[in-house]
Amino acid sequence: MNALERVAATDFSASEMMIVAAARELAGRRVCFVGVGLPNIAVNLAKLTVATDLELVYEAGVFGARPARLPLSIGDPTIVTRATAVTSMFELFGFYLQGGLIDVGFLGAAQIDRFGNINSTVIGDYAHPTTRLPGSGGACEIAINAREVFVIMRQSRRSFVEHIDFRTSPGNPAGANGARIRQEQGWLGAGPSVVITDLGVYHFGGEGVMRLDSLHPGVTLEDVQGEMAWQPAVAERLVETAPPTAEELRLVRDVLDPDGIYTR
Amino acid sequence: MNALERVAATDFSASEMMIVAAARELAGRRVCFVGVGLPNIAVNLAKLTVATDLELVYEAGVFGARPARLPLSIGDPTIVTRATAVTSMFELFGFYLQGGLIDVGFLGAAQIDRFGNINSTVIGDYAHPTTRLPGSGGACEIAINAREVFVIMRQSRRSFVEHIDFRTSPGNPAGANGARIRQEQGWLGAGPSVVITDLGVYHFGGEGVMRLDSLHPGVTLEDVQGEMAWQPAVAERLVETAPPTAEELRLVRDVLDPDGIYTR
Amino acid sequence: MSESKVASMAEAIAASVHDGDTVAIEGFTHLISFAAGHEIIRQRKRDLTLARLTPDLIYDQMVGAGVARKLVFSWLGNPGVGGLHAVRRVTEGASASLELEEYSHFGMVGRYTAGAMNLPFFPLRSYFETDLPIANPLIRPIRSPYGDELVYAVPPLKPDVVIIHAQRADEGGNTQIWGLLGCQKEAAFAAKRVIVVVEELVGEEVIRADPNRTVIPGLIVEAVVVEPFGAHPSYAQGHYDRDNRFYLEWDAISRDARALERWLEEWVYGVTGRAGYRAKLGEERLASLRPGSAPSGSVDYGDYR
Amino acid sequence: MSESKVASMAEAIAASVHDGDTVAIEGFTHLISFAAGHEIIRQRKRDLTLARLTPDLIYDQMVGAGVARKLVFSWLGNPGVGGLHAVRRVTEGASASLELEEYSHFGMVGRYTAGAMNLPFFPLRSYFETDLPIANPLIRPIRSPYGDELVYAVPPLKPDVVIIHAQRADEGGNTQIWGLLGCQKEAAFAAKRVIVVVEELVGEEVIRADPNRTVIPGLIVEAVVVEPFGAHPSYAQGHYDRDNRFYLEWDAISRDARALERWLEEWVYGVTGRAGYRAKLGEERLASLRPGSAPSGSVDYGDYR
Repeated sequence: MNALERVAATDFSASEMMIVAAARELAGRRVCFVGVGLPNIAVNLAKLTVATDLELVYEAGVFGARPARLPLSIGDPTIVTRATAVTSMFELFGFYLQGGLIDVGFLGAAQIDRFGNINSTVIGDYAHPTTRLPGSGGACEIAINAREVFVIMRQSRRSFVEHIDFRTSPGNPAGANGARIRQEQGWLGAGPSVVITDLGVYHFGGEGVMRLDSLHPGVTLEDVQGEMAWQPAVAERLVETAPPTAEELRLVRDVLDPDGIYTR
Repeated sequence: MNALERVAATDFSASEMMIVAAARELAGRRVCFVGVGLPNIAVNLAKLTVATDLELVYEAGVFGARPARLPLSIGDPTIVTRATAVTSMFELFGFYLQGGLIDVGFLGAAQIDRFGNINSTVIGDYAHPTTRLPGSGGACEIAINAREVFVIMRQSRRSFVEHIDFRTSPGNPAGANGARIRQEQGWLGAGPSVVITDLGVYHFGGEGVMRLDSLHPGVTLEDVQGEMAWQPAVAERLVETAPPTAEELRLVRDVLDPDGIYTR
Repeated sequence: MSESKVASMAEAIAASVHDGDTVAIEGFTHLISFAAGHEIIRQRKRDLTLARLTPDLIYDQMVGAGVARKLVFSWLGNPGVGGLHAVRRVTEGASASLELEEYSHFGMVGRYTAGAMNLPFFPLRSYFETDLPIANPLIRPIRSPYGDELVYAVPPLKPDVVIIHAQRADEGGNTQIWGLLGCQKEAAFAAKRVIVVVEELVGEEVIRADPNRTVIPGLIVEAVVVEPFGAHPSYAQGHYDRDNRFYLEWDAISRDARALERWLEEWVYGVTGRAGYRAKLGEERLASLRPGSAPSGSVDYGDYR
Repeated sequence: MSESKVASMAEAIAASVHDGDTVAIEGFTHLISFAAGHEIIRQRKRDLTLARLTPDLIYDQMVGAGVARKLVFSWLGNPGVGGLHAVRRVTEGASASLELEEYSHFGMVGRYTAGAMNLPFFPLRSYFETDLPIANPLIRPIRSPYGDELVYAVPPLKPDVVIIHAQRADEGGNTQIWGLLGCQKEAAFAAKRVIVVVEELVGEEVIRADPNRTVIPGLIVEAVVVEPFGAHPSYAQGHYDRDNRFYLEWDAISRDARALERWLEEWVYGVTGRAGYRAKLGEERLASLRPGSAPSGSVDYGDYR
């Protein structure tokens, strides 16, 4: 039985575990820059559980969204109707994000390295790539200007790599060189601080290196090592992620994604 | 009898002549940045006579104003209600003015020199002035970014001076040095191109120097020379400004300024 | 507001879009003028540089139809679905033939803003420690004159033509939008020529009743085209929903160059303008996209006499 | 929108404004919070740096009352009437004691914008060939990284406190404005603390019915103060007109330091908050400023379920 099969043997899916783990990381955070898909569900779950005062900001220009259905895209009309404020992207990126009002930004990634540097641009050579990915969108400014960044992605040897093919968004700027860079460039943010995958949860140590802090139920350290291209730093006390509670699963399944679009 | 007394002997006031002369200069212009007071009446007179397609832009953030009464200030609520567009000052100054959409800006001045350099900041030393004037407001960016600038002011030895005490807005950037400056700094505008006073009308020659082109009815060249601190360049064919027509006076008196606030 | 700027789409595109132009059909998810994109394809324009934050299905269709030489963009995809396969076919591998000029979202917004404001550059806190300035040497560092801090600059973008879809405009081109505003205003002010496509042509008095709602003044508008459902399959807030079925269908169509060609034949070359497209979609499909009502309420500007 | 931010003016000013702070009461002609200015005078705040594009009567009153150490501004005057005499008394001649930091309108707008956007500077095409960069060395030239063109930069302005008057807000501070917008939004986002003063407190559902009308989100608001006629003698679009009689009267009052002192005694120190000021003005005077009606009309956002 491989890792994913073992996870499948639990009564929740790997996606559900990712969402629940991501939601819990939002405890105490106030303003979140929301991407659609897994982050959207994670953020809304947090708002119903660990972070009831959380304010949602969508890069399309919406603050205080109150969607009446699960948004189909990041610019769905349902996030506009009955929102608190709708504004231009100039203002959203300039005043909210670069202005320092965003506590947490969520990013996905095609490739990530141990420092949290992210590639969402190309696989292969930039001029003649084997796969042309979407590119930055707002990712590079989210990584720099959100107070911290949560990365949510599935883990594999193809995605957790030694060297990413293109640096779309900068990694965790900790350590001596990082401190210099941050001051010279006036960075507000701490960069990626959490990485949540289908296998576990990572945080970043003082030197800005990803550290495995918890394994999802049914996942072993060997499973994790098998799905990444470097030897990970591991917490002294590696723990098992608490499985989703019945209430968390009810909210995800009945309230947030009743059609199972993102969670099956 | 001095100049102003002679003008008073006509059946229109010096202010009315200034307004009518300014309105006529607007023939063929399309978009005008409006100041309140004399410019406001001049612009509205032009719209009723020589420039019926003229669009009015107010620095307070209004495009296509349709005031139901004479505005008391540049930000009067009557210029907002039933306007075409109301916008932020960022957009008004950035997109409309600096973006190059304004054909004519109107400026007043406390002091002007022969090159059209304007002072509206201080009389005397900047740090310890004898008179503290309002300062630039939008004047310095209007002078630089409007395609051309009309100056409207009363003329005297104190206002038409050899050297202004402070350069709030740059003059006509003609001549070789001006061409270099304009290119290096990417100026859109031609700077002050017309000066309309209570005594006559000036335009600027190829070297960027003010040239007297017409004298208002009842005004002599000696009168003009008596009210300025330098010997003016005079047009080869100095003409008399055509007096206000009955229709122009009717519009000013009955329609645009029925209470005579600006024109008596 | 003397003369009317109302024109047919065919007239507006023929008059304003020329081979080799830089064209931006803007709108973030919301109000994307598919109607204008299809007319550009029909008129077989060539060598266009297509600018847009998010080259959506419309640019995938235009690239597939061969109108484009180059894309200027920040995010390339079928939002919520996947990739743009016609674009991928000409950007991947050794034979990549479409030129790309790539920024981030805020970089593109900054470029339009600099264009609108006649600034030689726009500064932003982005791109630090990334490969984007290497991939695109037009992204350049600049030092602050206060305290020597470093930021990045992007150059102004001044498209030849910007095409905006909106809920309503008057004959003079004074245009009102509600819902997501994207960067339509900045793009329009940056453009040499602006075409506005609207769901509804309204009287000047409707616009003048709510001047704060006006996003684009007629002053900068070349032509007003009336084209209900002109943003389909994207949406118009309050008028219709995104037709997600088509976004999903496009994924399959665009993966196959010949299926794409057949689709263009059927839905673009083969219809008589947008009216033909609407008729082909059918009343029932269009009606299914209509939302319920959620009125804004009215505010009072006051009558000052 | 969990907790209410509603506070009395006395509470809001006491909590947010401290001696030595940089304070901006913004609003271009429209929506100037005289109510907040008077409360600052009443609480005898000292050594304030007062920032504002157009130091209007309110800053003349505050300077006359001795709260200010410095002005940061672009146009100094009583709009449509003449000079600000209290300000002139401390800025003219050998004994000029009020510090001045002077820009142009667009320069001030650019400063707030840089403050709101966390930029180290804002570039603009202004100040060329003028004495302003000499008078104020914080106005500095900067070269474009494209083609070496020269523009000017202004530094960010991040006031400690920005006070905005508005037509309406909800308890959470979500604020809507119509009519002239000035640079209130940019100033508010640039501020460390924002106080919003409103004509009317409305339910969250009123704000949410028209989200494009929201200018300031509650996210950045410290306190909401309900103070009808709080912008008098300036105006609130749709609510009341400018009370021009007072602008004319102020010219005479402010020319004489003792008359100004008597006026402050009577209208600021001598009244119990804004309610006392309104009562003293009288119903008839207030009623005479009410405009007729000019409704905006309603648009439909659509209900998407």
